[in-house]
Amino acid sequence: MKLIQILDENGKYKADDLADIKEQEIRKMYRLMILTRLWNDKAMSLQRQGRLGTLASVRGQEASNVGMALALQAGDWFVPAFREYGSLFTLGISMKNQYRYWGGDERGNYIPEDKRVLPTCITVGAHLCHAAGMAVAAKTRGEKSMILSSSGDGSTSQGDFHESLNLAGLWKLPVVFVIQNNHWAISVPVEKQTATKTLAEKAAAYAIDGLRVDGNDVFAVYKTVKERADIARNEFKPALIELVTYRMGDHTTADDATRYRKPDLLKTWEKRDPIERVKKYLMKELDWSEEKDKELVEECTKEVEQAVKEYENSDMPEPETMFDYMYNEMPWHLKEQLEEVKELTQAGGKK
Amino acid sequence: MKLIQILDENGKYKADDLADIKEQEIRKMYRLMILTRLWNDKAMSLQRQGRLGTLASVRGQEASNVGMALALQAGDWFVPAFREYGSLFTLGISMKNQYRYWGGDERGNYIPEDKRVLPTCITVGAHLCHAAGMAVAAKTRGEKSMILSSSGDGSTSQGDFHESLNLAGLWKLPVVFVIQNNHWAISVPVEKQTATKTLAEKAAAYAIDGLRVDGNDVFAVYKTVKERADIARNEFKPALIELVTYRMGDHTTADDATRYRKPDLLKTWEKRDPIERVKKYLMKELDWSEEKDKELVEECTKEVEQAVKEYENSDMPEPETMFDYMYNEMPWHLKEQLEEVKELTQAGGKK
Amino acid sequence: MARKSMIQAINEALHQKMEDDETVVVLGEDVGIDGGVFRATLGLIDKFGESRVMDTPLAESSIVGAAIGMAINGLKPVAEIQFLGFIYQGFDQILCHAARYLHRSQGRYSIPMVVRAPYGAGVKALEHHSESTEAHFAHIPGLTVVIPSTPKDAKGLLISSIEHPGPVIYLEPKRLYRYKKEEVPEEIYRTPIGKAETVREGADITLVGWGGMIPVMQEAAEHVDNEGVDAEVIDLRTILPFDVETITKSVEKTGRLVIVHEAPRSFGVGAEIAAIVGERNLLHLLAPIQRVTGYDIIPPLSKLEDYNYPNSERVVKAIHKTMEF
Amino acid sequence: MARKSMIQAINEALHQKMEDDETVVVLGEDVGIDGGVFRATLGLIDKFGESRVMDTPLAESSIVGAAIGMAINGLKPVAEIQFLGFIYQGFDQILCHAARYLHRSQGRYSIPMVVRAPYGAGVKALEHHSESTEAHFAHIPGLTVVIPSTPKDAKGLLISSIEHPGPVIYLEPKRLYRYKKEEVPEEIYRTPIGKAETVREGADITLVGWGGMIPVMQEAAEHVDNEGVDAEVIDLRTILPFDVETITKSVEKTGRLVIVHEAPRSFGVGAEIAAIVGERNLLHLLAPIQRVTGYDIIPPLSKLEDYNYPNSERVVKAIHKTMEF
Ligand SMILES: Cc1ncc(C[n+]2csc(CCOP(=O)(O)OP(=O)(O)O)c2C)c(N)n1
Ligand SMILES: Cc1ncc(C[n+]2csc(CCOP(=O)(O)OP(=O)(O)O)c2C)c(N)n1
Ligand SMILES: [Mg+2]
Ligand SMILES: [Mg+2]
Repeated sequence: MKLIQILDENGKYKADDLADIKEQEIRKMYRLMILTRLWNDKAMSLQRQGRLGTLASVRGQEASNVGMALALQAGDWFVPAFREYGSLFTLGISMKNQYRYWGGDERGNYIPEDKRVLPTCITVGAHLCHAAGMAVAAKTRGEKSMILSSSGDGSTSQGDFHESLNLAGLWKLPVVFVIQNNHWAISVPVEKQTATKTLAEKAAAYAIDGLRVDGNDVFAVYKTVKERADIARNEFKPALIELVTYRMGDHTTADDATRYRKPDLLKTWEKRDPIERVKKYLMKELDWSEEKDKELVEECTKEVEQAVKEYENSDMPEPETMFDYMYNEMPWHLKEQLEEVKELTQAGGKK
Repeated sequence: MKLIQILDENGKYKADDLADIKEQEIRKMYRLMILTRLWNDKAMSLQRQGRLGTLASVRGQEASNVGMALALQAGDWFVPAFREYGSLFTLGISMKNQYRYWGGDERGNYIPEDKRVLPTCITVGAHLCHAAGMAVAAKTRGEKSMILSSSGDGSTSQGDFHESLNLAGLWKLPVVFVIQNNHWAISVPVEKQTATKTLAEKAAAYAIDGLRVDGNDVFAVYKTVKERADIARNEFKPALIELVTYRMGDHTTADDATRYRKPDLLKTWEKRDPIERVKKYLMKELDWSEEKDKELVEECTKEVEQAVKEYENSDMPEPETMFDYMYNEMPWHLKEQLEEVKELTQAGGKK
Repeated sequence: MARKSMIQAINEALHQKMEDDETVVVLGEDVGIDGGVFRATLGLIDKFGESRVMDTPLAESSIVGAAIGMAINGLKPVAEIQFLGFIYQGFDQILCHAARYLHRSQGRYSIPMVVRAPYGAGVKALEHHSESTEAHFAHIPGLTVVIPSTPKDAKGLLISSIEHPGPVIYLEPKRLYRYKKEEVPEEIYRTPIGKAETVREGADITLVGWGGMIPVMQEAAEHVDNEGVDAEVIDLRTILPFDVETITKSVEKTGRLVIVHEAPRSFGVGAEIAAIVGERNLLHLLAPIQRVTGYDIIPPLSKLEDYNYPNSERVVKAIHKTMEF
Repeated sequence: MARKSMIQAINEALHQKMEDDETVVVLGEDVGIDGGVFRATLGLIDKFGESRVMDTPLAESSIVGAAIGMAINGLKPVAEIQFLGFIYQGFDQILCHAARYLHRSQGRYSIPMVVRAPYGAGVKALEHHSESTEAHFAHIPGLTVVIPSTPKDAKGLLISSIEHPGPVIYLEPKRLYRYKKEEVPEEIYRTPIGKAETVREGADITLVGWGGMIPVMQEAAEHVDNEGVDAEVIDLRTILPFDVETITKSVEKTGRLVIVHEAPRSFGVGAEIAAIVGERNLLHLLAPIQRVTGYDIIPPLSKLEDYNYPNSERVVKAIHKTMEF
């Protein structure tokens, strides 16, 4: 299957394909990718210092993250797995809250009322069913909106992937399933997930279109997802889009990829860095300079540091909040247990 | 996708394809299909009289049932769903025991030690995973054997279908997944299961071969399954085979298909009856006659009646047998409960 | 007011709520033209069309999972699982997602959905068609689990469940679907979730059960009444969160408790009731709490079904044992 | 004899049983070159190769389901579910198939398989990584459910589980994986399934728990020892079928019982123990049975994890309450 690409690793690009992406948008993409990487780097260092919990690094997948999210329109929904905080930032979810979430504070998962975004879903594949159901609702209402889900290569093995795509194909749902194929599911390479050469070709089993995109090319990601989002929204035609990218880090901070991954693989992919190639493009085409780049990085660093500060200054969640939102109205047994907790903590229980 | 056919509904056949099927085998197929239909007819009438429980009729699917089972070799395994008792008879599973099973007696599900057959599996799709796992075992041992599973068109929607086929494709397992596409899952037509035109094309998602066969043509079923069984056994190449057939009866005796099915559909398929066309072939090619046919039917009827007699003469299962085989060794709590039951039944508990 | 069977009452509740609230949709296997294998959804597709009455592919995980998505995006789905024994393909979606989105999103996403499923033995069906595994759902924080035992409650509780802001598992004792008819109010009404119903007052012993066990307990109560034992019969109606007050008050009065359920005994719902009554009412107890239940086995096929299903004889025996303690 | 952690003991059991019996195979996500995310399967692939140590696709239903098929066809699979919170995608395979083939086939097909899963809180992980839902498995007739609490038992119980002719759910308290080292015999040995272990004898009160709760209970027992209360501590080790005799004998001696588990309280394993002790030992009870448990909530993320996880302070409080009753 053809790999859709607009901008290659050397900054070469297909001008025709790029024509309808505005300069302003390109700058925005670049900025968001840098922001994401900086947030990520900072998170990794916080984690190492014990100031953050287990983290799934998004390094290497910034173009996929940012490109797909930017393709959305007001009214569309985003349904992420757990390696999409670049997308979340793109959609205006706060960096502070993501620190809180990965710092082990449920409150970080709160999504403001004005955002059509679901919280992080850890169970691999499960949220694809939710995306399909949300698309049913949108279609039932005749709403002009679509649902974009994102999940990893590993998710394509799950029964839920199959059931969701089958439903989408059958009911012609306004949903686009993006797979960030970062080549790994923890230590399992994608060749050990399935015998097909690509993940996109699995779309055939559901009579929906499958597309394969260079996931480190933010232009191609953006453009392809946007096109398919438009089609989903306007024509009720779902799609499966495989973004071919690479997990440059460990699976999470609890993992050590050197146990199972040859270092030369990393080198190949370093050359395909999603941020570098946009920088090359900017330099060549949009009057960019090292100086401007430095400024941008500094500006973004400040933003990240502000988020860290807010995160670290935010209060510890109260123990009682464990009971919040278990039910819309708290039943008697939780009330009783809440009283137990209050008694214990007032008596100076272990923090 | 091409539909593989050898013998059409008028008894016309492709002589080349038929060359390697022996006369004796053809007679056997015919006999088994008649036996299956007679068993089925008798079961339906027993059910109506309250002498049997809910039954899933196999009428119309005799060629699929018999053809696939005959394709197996000693050492191969058969993993059925619940609409394959024609296959079970073909493999030497007793007709009496099938009456017992559908009569609500667990003992009917017992499979003799010398048969490589699994008991009826009601959960749609689940047994496909078992078939895959059995194939792993066969391959691990380097055994020359393969696993044949059978399930309905409805099963292709299940996550377990996906996961099993993915495993088979990935690990190159000696397994053939047969789908008896009888066009219905209770009241849901196959067009409401999936958007693909065929079920066989779903094989593409797993990089395995998909084949589509006239499921009412016992020659084509037999030959195709046999070929793929040989390939699976010898080359570790799995396959998905869709047998296009038709459920001529209700879903089960608890169902009433007139609620959702147009009668003219049935008429079309009556003309494609799997038994009639073999009869035509026999008449034309193998010196068959109405008289011989009558004799055969009489002979088979006797066999069925003998099975009914044995079924109806067999003792009621003892209440204590509910506790049998829950564990390889009965734990204390079941022993205690068993004592309770004994006390109750000795005291003349409700039968 | 007309006399209706439980299945008719359920069907009526669905019709009325779909009319009343256009965000209510129904989905599941065979819920469309077939009207469901028990006819619970009969006539809905004619009235409300395919966009609100959805025959799904045969795939329970996505039936539950898609319903969750619908609930997030503004609908109130009522998903049918054809038999409780087939819900386990969708169990992850119930436990890890339906029950958790409200908390996971810190209040942003309520999941107003109902999963209906016929449960329990009594119709002499095939394997997996007779399961009574309410305990699995009761042990899922965030869920609400409801089981009616009469046509009237079936309607009222289903309406309450559909209007409930969170996920409700609504289990229908299939044995009672057509067991008896009773007067069922025509209009929309609510039977409160979380409230048990004392269906027979008594002074000597408390019987607690739900679903298909209610007629069995009532029969037993009548039986011992002739012997001068005055049994109180409580229909729990909601399993999670259950009405502890009605139970403990009754035990404070009677000092004796028999719990009846058709599910396997060990680690069943009866265990929690026994445990909590033991915690709260130890000094009131005049005898050990008894459990009359299905055995810790696979529900037998039809020939032995009745030997596993608790009957009034077994309940009477437990009452005797308790009274004689 | 060398000192080993629980994870080392588990790893050793796997190495030895795979050497000992060539039908033993291991499968699961990341069990190969990675050695499992907790290193339980470390080194197996080097020694036994890919045909016996299988990295599976990310698909729990087929991990369990394929293991069932392997068991039917002559292997003894040990399947790893990466965290107990992800087992629910394969729950149908466990409940409806692994636990039922023996009965369904009327004795023809035994399912000698083990499903291993790390369970419980204590490692400050993400959602679904801290669940303790043993009660769901305990309510499945046909299963055996085992939970070790020490390196020595972990090895002995895993060997017994692998040799067991039926399906075993073997839950590993991940918090204790590296909690302490102890002498673990080098050779293959069996710790009996179905037998609890009295890890501390005492006359005044019985504490029953399992897995991660054992150190908590021991700490509490030491604490009240200083106050003159002599607590007996029982490590249940097998949840299904559990060792009722050891518990009831102890309660007959002490007259008091506190059950400790980290799972949500309601409808948890503690309920069954309380119910059965209430049934059998009502007249021995000097005080109501207490349960010290996790709350009926979703296990909190790291910041609040410790507030849900029962600690010795909470156990001591329950002991005081029981003693003072
Ligand atoms: C159902 C389920 N099983 C297991 C896990 C544990 N786990 C977390 S991430 C992961 C690998 C996911 O791989 P992929 O889908 O490719 O996403 P990626 O991590 O590469 O972004 C696994 C096995 C899980 N989260 N959910
Ligand atoms: C997991 C599961 N869900 C629901 C059912 C109830 N049910 C029994 S048969 C059936 C339809 C099966 O259709 P198909 O797979 O095409 O097989 P057929 O009945 O046509 O042979 C359904 C929904 C079931 N047995 N298993
Ligand atoms: Mg990946
Ligand atoms: Mg069918």
